[in-house]
Formats: sequence, C-alpha cells, structure tokens
Amino acid sequence: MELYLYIALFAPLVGSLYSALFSGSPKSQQVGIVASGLLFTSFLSSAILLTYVMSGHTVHVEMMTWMATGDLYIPFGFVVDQVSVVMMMVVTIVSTVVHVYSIGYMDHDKGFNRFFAWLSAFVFSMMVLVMSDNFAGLFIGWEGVGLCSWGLIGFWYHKESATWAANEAFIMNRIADLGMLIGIFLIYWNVGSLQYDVVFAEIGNLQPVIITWIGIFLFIGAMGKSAQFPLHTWLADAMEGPTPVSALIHAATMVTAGVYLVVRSNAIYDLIPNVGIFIASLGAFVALFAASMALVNRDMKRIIAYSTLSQLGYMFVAAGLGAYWVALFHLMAHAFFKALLFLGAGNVMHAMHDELDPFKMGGLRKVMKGTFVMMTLASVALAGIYPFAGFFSKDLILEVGFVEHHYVIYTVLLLTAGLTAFYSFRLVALIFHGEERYKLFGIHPHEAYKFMLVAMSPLLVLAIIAGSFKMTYFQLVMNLLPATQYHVHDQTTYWIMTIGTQLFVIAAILFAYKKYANWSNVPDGSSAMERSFFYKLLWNQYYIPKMYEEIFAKPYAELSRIAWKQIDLKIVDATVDAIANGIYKTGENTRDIQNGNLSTMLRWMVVGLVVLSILAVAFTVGYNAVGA
Amino acid sequence: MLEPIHVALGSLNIATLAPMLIAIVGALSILIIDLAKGGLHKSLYVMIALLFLLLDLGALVDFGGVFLKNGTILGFFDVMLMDGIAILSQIIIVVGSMLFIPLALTSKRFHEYDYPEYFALFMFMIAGFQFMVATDNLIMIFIGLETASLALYTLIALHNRSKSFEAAVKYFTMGALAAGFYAFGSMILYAISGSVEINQIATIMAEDHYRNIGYVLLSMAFMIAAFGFKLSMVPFHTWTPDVYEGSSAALAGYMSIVPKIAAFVVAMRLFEFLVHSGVAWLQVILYIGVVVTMTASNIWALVQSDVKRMLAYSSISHAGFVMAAILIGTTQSNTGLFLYWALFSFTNLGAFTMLWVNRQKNLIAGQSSDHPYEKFSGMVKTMPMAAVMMGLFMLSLAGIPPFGLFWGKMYLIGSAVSSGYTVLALIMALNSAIAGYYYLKLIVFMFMKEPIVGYDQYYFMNASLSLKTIIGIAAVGTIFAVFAVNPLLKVITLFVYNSGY
Amino acid sequence: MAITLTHYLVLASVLFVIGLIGVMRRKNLLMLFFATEILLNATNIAFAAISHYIGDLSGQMFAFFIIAIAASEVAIGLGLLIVWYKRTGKIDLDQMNSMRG
Amino acid sequence: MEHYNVANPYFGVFVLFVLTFGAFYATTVIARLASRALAAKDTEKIKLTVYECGPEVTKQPNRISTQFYLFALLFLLFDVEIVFMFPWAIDFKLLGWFGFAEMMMFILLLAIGFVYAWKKGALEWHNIK
Repeated sequence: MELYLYIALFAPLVGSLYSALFSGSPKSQQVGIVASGLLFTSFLSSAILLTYVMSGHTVHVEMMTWMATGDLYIPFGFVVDQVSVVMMMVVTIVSTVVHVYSIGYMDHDKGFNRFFAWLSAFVFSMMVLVMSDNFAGLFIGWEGVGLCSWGLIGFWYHKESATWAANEAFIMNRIADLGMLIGIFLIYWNVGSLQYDVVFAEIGNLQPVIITWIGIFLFIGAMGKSAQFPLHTWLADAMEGPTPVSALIHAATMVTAGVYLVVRSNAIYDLIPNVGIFIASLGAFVALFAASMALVNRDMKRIIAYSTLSQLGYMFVAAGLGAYWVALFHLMAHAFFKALLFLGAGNVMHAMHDELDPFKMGGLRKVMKGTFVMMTLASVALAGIYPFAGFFSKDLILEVGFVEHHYVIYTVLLLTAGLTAFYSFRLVALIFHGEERYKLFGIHPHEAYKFMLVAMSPLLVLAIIAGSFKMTYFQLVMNLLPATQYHVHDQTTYWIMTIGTQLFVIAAILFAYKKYANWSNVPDGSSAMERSFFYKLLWNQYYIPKMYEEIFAKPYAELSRIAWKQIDLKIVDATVDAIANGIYKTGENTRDIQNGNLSTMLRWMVVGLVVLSILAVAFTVGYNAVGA
Repeated sequence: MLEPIHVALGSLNIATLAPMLIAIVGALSILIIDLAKGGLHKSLYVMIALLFLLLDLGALVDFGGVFLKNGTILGFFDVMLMDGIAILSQIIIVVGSMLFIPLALTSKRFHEYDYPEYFALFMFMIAGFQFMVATDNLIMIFIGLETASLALYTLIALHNRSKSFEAAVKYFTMGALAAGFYAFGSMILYAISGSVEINQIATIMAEDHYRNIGYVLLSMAFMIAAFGFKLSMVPFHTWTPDVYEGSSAALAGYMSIVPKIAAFVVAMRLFEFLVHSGVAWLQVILYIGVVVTMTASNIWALVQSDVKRMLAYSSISHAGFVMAAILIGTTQSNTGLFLYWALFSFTNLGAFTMLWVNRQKNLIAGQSSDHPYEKFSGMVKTMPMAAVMMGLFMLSLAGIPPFGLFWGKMYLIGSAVSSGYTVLALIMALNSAIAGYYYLKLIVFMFMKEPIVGYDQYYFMNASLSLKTIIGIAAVGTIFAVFAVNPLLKVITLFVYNSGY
Repeated sequence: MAITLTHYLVLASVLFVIGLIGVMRRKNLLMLFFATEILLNATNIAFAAISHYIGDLSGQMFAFFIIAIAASEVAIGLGLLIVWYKRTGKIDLDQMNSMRG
Repeated sequence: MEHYNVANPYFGVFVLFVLTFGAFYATTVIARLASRALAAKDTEKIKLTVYECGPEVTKQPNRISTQFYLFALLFLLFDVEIVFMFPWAIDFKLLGWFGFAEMMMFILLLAIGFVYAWKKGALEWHNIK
C-alpha cells in the first residue's frame, strides 16, 4: 500500500516538473494530457487506498527524517487514514477533472505549459497538506498551496488587477500563517512533538489556557486560508485567476484547508468548547454576510466566490459545534457541486468572450444546453434540494445547530439557505433565461468543447448522488472523528423542519426566477433599487475593502515613508550629528552632512562606541552601587 | 647564559598550519607563474586557485576526522586552535570561495580579472580568514582579520570604476577605525588579565570573579564596535550598502558570506563565555543590537530602488538574525548559526550571481544604479528560466518552505523558543514576515510587469557556461536543502558540541 | 616622581581620544589616515607599557604586529588615495557621495 | 598585577586635561567667531588674492610626483619588517636553529615580494603607469 501512497503523492509532482520542463517552449497539447494522466494515476491510487482504508486499515509511512538533533525531532511522514483519504479523494477527483477541462479552457493561452506546471504543483502541495502526519508537514503544504495559488491568481500577470489580487491573497495569507506558525510553535514547545498522534494524545495534559491559545492561533491560520471574516477580501479578488483555478483552488480544495485543519485538530478543539462556539458564530456570520454580498453582485465569478465563502461559513459552524464529520461531509459535497458551478461559469465566460456581468447575458440556454443543465443542477445541489448532495450535507448542518440548541445560529443558517437559493437562481435565470441581451454587444456565444463537458460530467454525477454515500462515509470516518449522530428526536419536529426548509428554499428559487427570468435590460445604476442604501452597502462589499485600504494599506505606506524620510533622514541622522556636534562643535554651525558621506559614517561608528562605553560605565557604576 | 631553546618539530604540530599554508602557497604560485610568463588567460588562474582550494578543503576534511577522533588540536605554541567551529567555519569559507572564484569567468572582459594579482589576493584573503577562525589568540585574530581585510579593500578597488574606489576608500577608512577599536579592546583585556588568549582570559576573569567588571565591559564595548563593523550591525553597518553597490556583484556576494562567518566565529569565542557567565550588560546590548539590526535594516530595505542595495540591507538583516544565535548561546543555537549560514551561502550565491550575469558595462540613459528594479521588469518573458531562478532565490531568502533558508530560520527560531527567548523568537518571525515583502517586490517586477525596452538587451549579457553552472549549483543547493538539512545538522552538532559551544 | 603604568595608560587613552576626534572632524582623507595611525599607535604605547610592567612579552609582540599592520594599512590607504586623487583631483570626503540611501 | 580604580590621584589630572582641552577648543572657536563678527569686511577682490611679490600667482608647476609616494610606500613596507628582525637578532643564540629557520622563511617570503615588485617594474623610475 505504501507504493500507492507514494504514487498518489508524487504523481502530481512529476506532472508539474514535466510541464515545467516545457514552460519555456510554446504550447503543446501533450503537456496537458501527460499532466492529466498523471493526476488520474494519482486518483486511481487514492481510490485503491480508499478501499484499503474502508477495510479498516490505515497506512503510515515515515519517508525520512527532516531534523533530528538533541530534543528536536521532526520526521517526514505521511499518513492515509479515514480523514485524509476523504480529502485525497476530493482533491484528486476535482483536480483530475479540472486538469482535463483546462486542456480545453486554456487552449488558446500562451502560458499553457506553465499553467499545468503550476496547477500540478498545487495539487502536490495540497496532497502534502492533507497527507502529512504532523503539523510541520501540514505547514509546508500550507505554504506550498499559498505559493501556487499566488502564481495561479496572478497567472495573467500582464493584468494589473490580477497582480494586485495575487499579492493581496499572498500577503493576507502570510499574516494568517504567522498566527498558525505561532500555534505550531506553542504545540511543539508544550508537547515536544508535532506528530498528530502524539500531540492529540497529550494535549489534554496541558493547561486550559495554553490549549485555548493553541486553538486560537491555529484558527487564525485557518481563517486566512479559508477566507473567514475579516480576512475574507482576498477570495473575491482572487477570481482574477483563470476559471479552472477558481474551481480547483478557490472552491474545492485550498480554501477548505482551514476546515480540514480544524477537523484534523478535533482533539484540540474538543477541549476548548468556547473557542468552538466562537468559530461557529463566526462561521454563521460569514455565511450570512457573504450570501448578502452575493445578492447584488454583477460579476458571475464573484457571486460564486461569495457563495463559496458562505458555504465555508457553514462548514465552520459544523466544525465549531463539534460535528467534525458533518463539516468534512459538507466540504466533500460542496467541492463537487461548487467546482461544477465554476467550470460551468468558465464555459459561459468562454462563450461570452470573458464577459462576467450576467445582466449582459440572458437566454443562453438555447446555445449552451449542456452547460445550462449542469449549472442548473449544480445550483439545485447548492440550494440543497432533495435528493441532491447539498440537501444531505447542508441540512445536516442546520440540524446540528438545532440539536445543539444554538437557535440563533440555526435561524441565521436557515435564512442564509434561502438567500443561497435566491442568488444561485438569480444567476442561472440571468444567464440562461430571458431575452438574449448579449446581442446588444454583438457576441456570438458557442458551446464549449465536447470533451470539456464530458470531463465535467463526473462532477455532475457526484453532485447528484454524493448524498447517498452519507452512511458509508459516516461508518468510515467515525473511526477517527467523534461519532455523534445528529437527529432531531421528535419525528414531527424533524419533518416540519425538513419540509419547511425545502419549501422555503423552493420559494426563494421561484422568487428568483420570477424576478429575473424575464429580465430585459442592462441596469445602469439609475433604478430606485440600485440607489438604495442597502444595495450600495452590499454592492461595495460593506465598504470593507475600502476600509482596509484606508486603515491599513495607506497608513502602512505612509509609515514606511515616514520611517525613511523622517526617522532615518531627520531623526537618526540628526541625532548622530547632534551628539557629535554637542561634543565637538561649540560655536560653529554644522556643515551640511549628507547621507552617503564617509564622515557621517565614521561618526556613526564613533557614536556607537561612545554610547556602548557610556552604557558600560553606567552599568558598572550601578553594579558597584548595588554591590556596595 | 641562557640555554638555547630546543623545539622539537613534532611538538609544533606544524600540520595545523597546513590549510592556510596551502592557500598561501597557492597565492604565491600564482604570482610566480605570472612572473615567469605573463599574459596568461584568467581561466588558468581560476583553475589554479580552485586546485589549491580543493587541497585546502581536503586538509580540512582530514582535520575534521582527526577532531572527531581526538578532540581539539593545538599547534604552534598553542597559537593555532583547530576545534570544531574552526574546522566548520573554514570549510564554509573554503567552499564559499570555491563557488565564488569561478564567477571571474564572465563572458565580458573585466579589468580586475586581467591581473593575476586578483587571484593571488583572493587566496591571501582566504588564508587570512582561515587564520582568524583557527585561533583564540588575540594577536593572531588581528593578523588574520587585517590580512583578509586589506586584501579585500584592494579587490574592491580593482573593479576600476569610480564607485568602486569610493567604496574601497569608505570601507578602508571605516575598517581602519574598527581595527583601532579592536586593538584598544584587546589592550584592555590584556591589561586586566595579562594574557592574549581568550580561554586564559576567561579563566583568569572567572577566578577573579569579574572584579574588574567595568574594564571588561569597556573592552567588550570596543570589541562589539569592531565586530559590529565586520558583521554590519546597526549602527556600524553604514558601509554595507555603499560597499556592496560599489563592488562587483560577485565580490559583493562573497562579502555577504565569507567575512561574516569568520567574524561570527570570533564573536562566538569572544562573547559567549561572558554570556554564559551571566553578564547582563552584554546580553542586553546584544539583544538590542540584534533586534535593531534586524528591524531597521528591513525597513531600509523596503525603500530601496536598487536590487543590489536591497540585498545589501537584506544581508544586514540576515546577519542580525544570526547574531541572535550568539546571544542565545546554546549548542542548539550555535548549530543553527552554522546551518543558517551554510544554507544562506547557497541562496545568496545564487542571488548575487544572478545580478552578476545581468551586469552591463555602461549604464543606459536615466539609469541611476547598476541593478534597479526596473531592469528586471518582465524578465519572465524574455528569460523565463532566469526569472524562475531569481524568484527561487528570493523565495528562499524570504524563508518560504521548502527552500533552503526556511530550515535555517525555523531551526534558529526554534532554538530561541526552547531557550526561553519567546519574545525574541516572535520578533525574528515577524521580521522574516516583513522581509518577505521586499523580496516579493522583485518577483512582482519579474513576473508581473512588462519588459522595459533598453534593459532587456542586458539580460544574461555577462553569462558564460561556468556562471550558469554556478547558478545551477546554487539552485540545487537551495531546492534540495530539504534533504540536506538533517545530515548537515548531525555533522554540525557533532562539531559544535565537541568544541564546547 | 616615578612614572607608573597609569601614566602610560592615561597617555594612551588621551592619544586614542585625539585620534577619535581626528577621525570625526577631519574632512581630508590624508588627515583621516593620520588619525587612524594615532589610534593604533596609542594602543601600541599601552601594549608596550603593560608588557613591561607585568613582565609578559606577548604585549610587545602585539605591538610589533600592530606596527607591521599599520604600515600595510598605510600602504593600501595611500595607494587608494593616490588613485582617488588621480581620478577626481580631490581628497575631500564631502566630494565622496555618489552613493546614498 | 595592580588594578585601577577611579580614586587614582592621576584621574584628577586626566579630568583637568580633558577640561583644558575643551576650554582651549572653545576659546579658539569663540575667538574665531568674535574676530569674524568684529572684523571690517573688505569686498575688494584684489586684496584677497595671494601676495607673491610681483609675478602673477600661478599654479605650482612642479608638484611632487606620485612616484615618490610609491617609493616611499615600498620602502615603508620593507623597512617595517625589520621590527621582527631586531628581537630575533638579540636572541639569536637563544632561539637556535629553529629561530634561524623561521627567520629564513620570513626573509624568503619578503624576498618573493621584493622580486615581484622588481619584476613588475615598481622600482624603475620611469616605467610606472
């Protein structure tokens, strides 16, 4: 089995290196095919591992020792257990689909080969992240996916906005990673190991305060990766990257790494329910908050991105309330239908020549049948209609909230479910129904390549049937995660809740259809609704990006400018001069002493020496005074 | 009448001189070859230098074996001291030099490489550094330091541009002042202990229970000023950016690595016994020095417009980071120092070589310095491989896993945490986060901007096969550091631990 | 009055301080070199004196080496100075600021 | 070995010395400022020129050639090495063959340097660029 583990892990790396070899040469189809083939191999190995794990085994290998000196010992190990195998399946399925899809999507792009190098490198990092058996390896993968995501968001580096978005994502993530690093250090410091099994076995012996801090710092890392409030702005901007990237990284895999971290560290979070409540509340807030921003947005990809954000909120609610397996289940189901949604959006974008505003589309169902069906079904799944995947996973989270008596969270999530249904179908209705507004812009849409649709079909199937795996999945992961079944005990309440939710959601869908299915004009910002306060508030994303700009970015730039101009040039230099002059120049005015002047430099040195000597004397005097 | 002294040759242990003598003989033979037949091509001298350095390395490895078997080797009236850190640092010095000497084989002609003296001086300089680390005698340290520094000043000036002379004069003048500080500091130590050997001074002071603490501290003030200059700690750092800008990129890269490791070793010998004796003053001063050096240089690096100056400030910051190891003073941290520097050597070798291959002979209109950021704009389009390489080195410098320097940073921060310096560890981590920003700036220029016409013709202008090989070596060292870290750590720990540091 | 070690040390310190002042005040490169020579020779006096008073020769050895090194330093320094003068016609420190920041 | 403390009688002398130094310096500065302030300003240009008895002031035609400096440098370098030979010469017998061998090595190195300088033409008056 170890062999399969290594194949699953390293096949993407081989694919990446192979593509990188060709990164300088012009586009060649075989690069994409080879990379996809290698990923498929990785998927097959993961599937074999899955059957193996389902028979009750786990695979644990220690490839080599990273660091071993004195009391520091970090091995380079991998583990395939019930949790990581689920993640591996999700990652390999989605990435294989995305790879095949990208062969078509990136067909006309000059950076075709480079794209596959980055994409496969990303998959490799992600596999390292999920398969590592310790926090150090997780962190490596964590940074790796961040790096690849940076490269892929900024893939079209000639676009100013793409560059900016890439840097924003990278920097925000680095800030959060710092928190995570501190958490990992705290773990190492207090437990003396980074191995999951050791850490989780011993974490209970620590003081509650320390556990709380560990939990908080790790969660800060998770907040960055999973774009939770207030570090969420990068995700929407990350949509500047190619659409397959959005599907793979910013919907299905990387952004869920934060959820994975919390699920993986369930032993830690079980001990600190207060932090758990906080996580759940934040998750609920983000779910509603992101959904509200999706309501009015006029950028197809951003709408889907906000919906991702909102669904991540759901996952955190589940994880925060201790229903780790539910969180992981929703993560899996969400990966399938959200990736499908993104890839469908990619098709639409191609057809519309990169137009993103759904108000400029309409009536596309006639020309893009396949895409229309897929996106509608994916939206149905997202909305959580029985018997699609979303129903099983999302309603479960609602039930968790209800059963755990967090009625506020429950209500928020219920409301969000309605909003989700509304904005999803607003999008579908605007794109595929109504008048053919694109004709105004002289666009001639066409359906995507056949093989792209075929490539998407596995996702479609999974989006429909993933819910039926629920019990198998539960049997599998309960070996590792707390096996709490969440049932509303009163049958009547259960049925009322379920049917009520379904009706509510369906009502929202119908409302969206009614309002947008016959849309005829392109809004220009003059209608009464568009001028209302709430619309503006939502449209401007609650003014949060603006606030960041005002509060952090500008003062930071200002600060470094001041540090240079004022502190370095004026204060520091002036101080040196003042000291030197104070000692050696009595009447004469200073000559203009400029930076880069040798004399100033020598004075720096002498002043340094004088200060040190004065400190030495002062210390001695103080020391003798105390001694005497 | 005094009896003549009979010195048994065996007791001298002349072998301890072998590594330095090899370098000196190499230098002399280069001079003699030049005298016998002038006008030979520079590649011959490069080969001779490499050959002798290889011999030198062989001798050092041999010493390493002897050290692990028998412990510290003393020689030459106990002036020479071959302990673990001496051998380790000499290996870093020699390997670093071997990697930098081939940078002379550029495709463009440069003034300095036409002189065989360049290579002779280079070898003298290496011998100087080797003397400096392989002794704990203050006189010997001084001689080694000055031999190396004087050679280095000349090497900088040989680059034959106005800025090079300016840099050499600045470096020289400040170096002379630092030499004065060093001499005065040693004088105070000699006055209070009557010895010029560091271990004896330490013993005498300990027996004395630091009765002369005031004078000890005063001498340490002078020593910190002297080595602060060599290690470019704030406020003794002012020469660094100017000298780096003035000298050729190859030499600047060399200066960021080899002289500093030598200075680190001496600083370890000089300061650590005091740190261990709990002299609070020194701890406080080093603490402040480390923090200020790291932070201030990072801030200054942010506002640079020239890549070489940025790298200069960044290497000040790295030196400050590593200086923390001396403050912490545990075996783990000292091991971290050597590990960090070994990894840093490869990464910085790569970064400076990338500057060197892009060196242009004349500045184009409107260009204020040799390597402005704009020069690297859109490099990914014209030279994708080169841009990827440079990006790789920047990422490593920023400490992003799994590239080389990440491991060094992690190990050092880890050692700070495990010795209870939590706040320091936090500051170190924060600083590496800030540093990421200006390294990223270069990557942004390379990958995200359009090439600027005029600059693009200079990409790889100076490249030759040997320079590309060096870049390749640096890249391999940076990427595959993951696999080298563990064996390296084992060896380094063995050496450091057995030398009592 | 007997001359003690203290006299020598005070002399050395005073000379050292004079050297430091010279380093800080002088704008002429040649004067700067003089100042650094004063620094080193101040130390020499102290070394020789200490060596004599405590009856240990290593101080004098140190002094010898400082003399030799000071001479080499002068040689290099003057060499640089001559080249600099030939290129610019000046040995004023204030003219030497093509690099900054 | 005796130790020094601040109570040493000569410390006072030292302090006085420093103070005197400061006072002296201040005096010169004050004197200069005062004279500058009090002096009558003369704006006539001709009066500010250097007086050179009759002929017009010219640039010094025969400055000392840098050649002299180079010679002086070489002399200095080789001359200073003598400091190592004096102690050796005094204890020549005491040091015996070992000392002799060491000194021969030293002289050999110096000789290589000398030959090098010679061959490079540093000792020829006219041949230096």
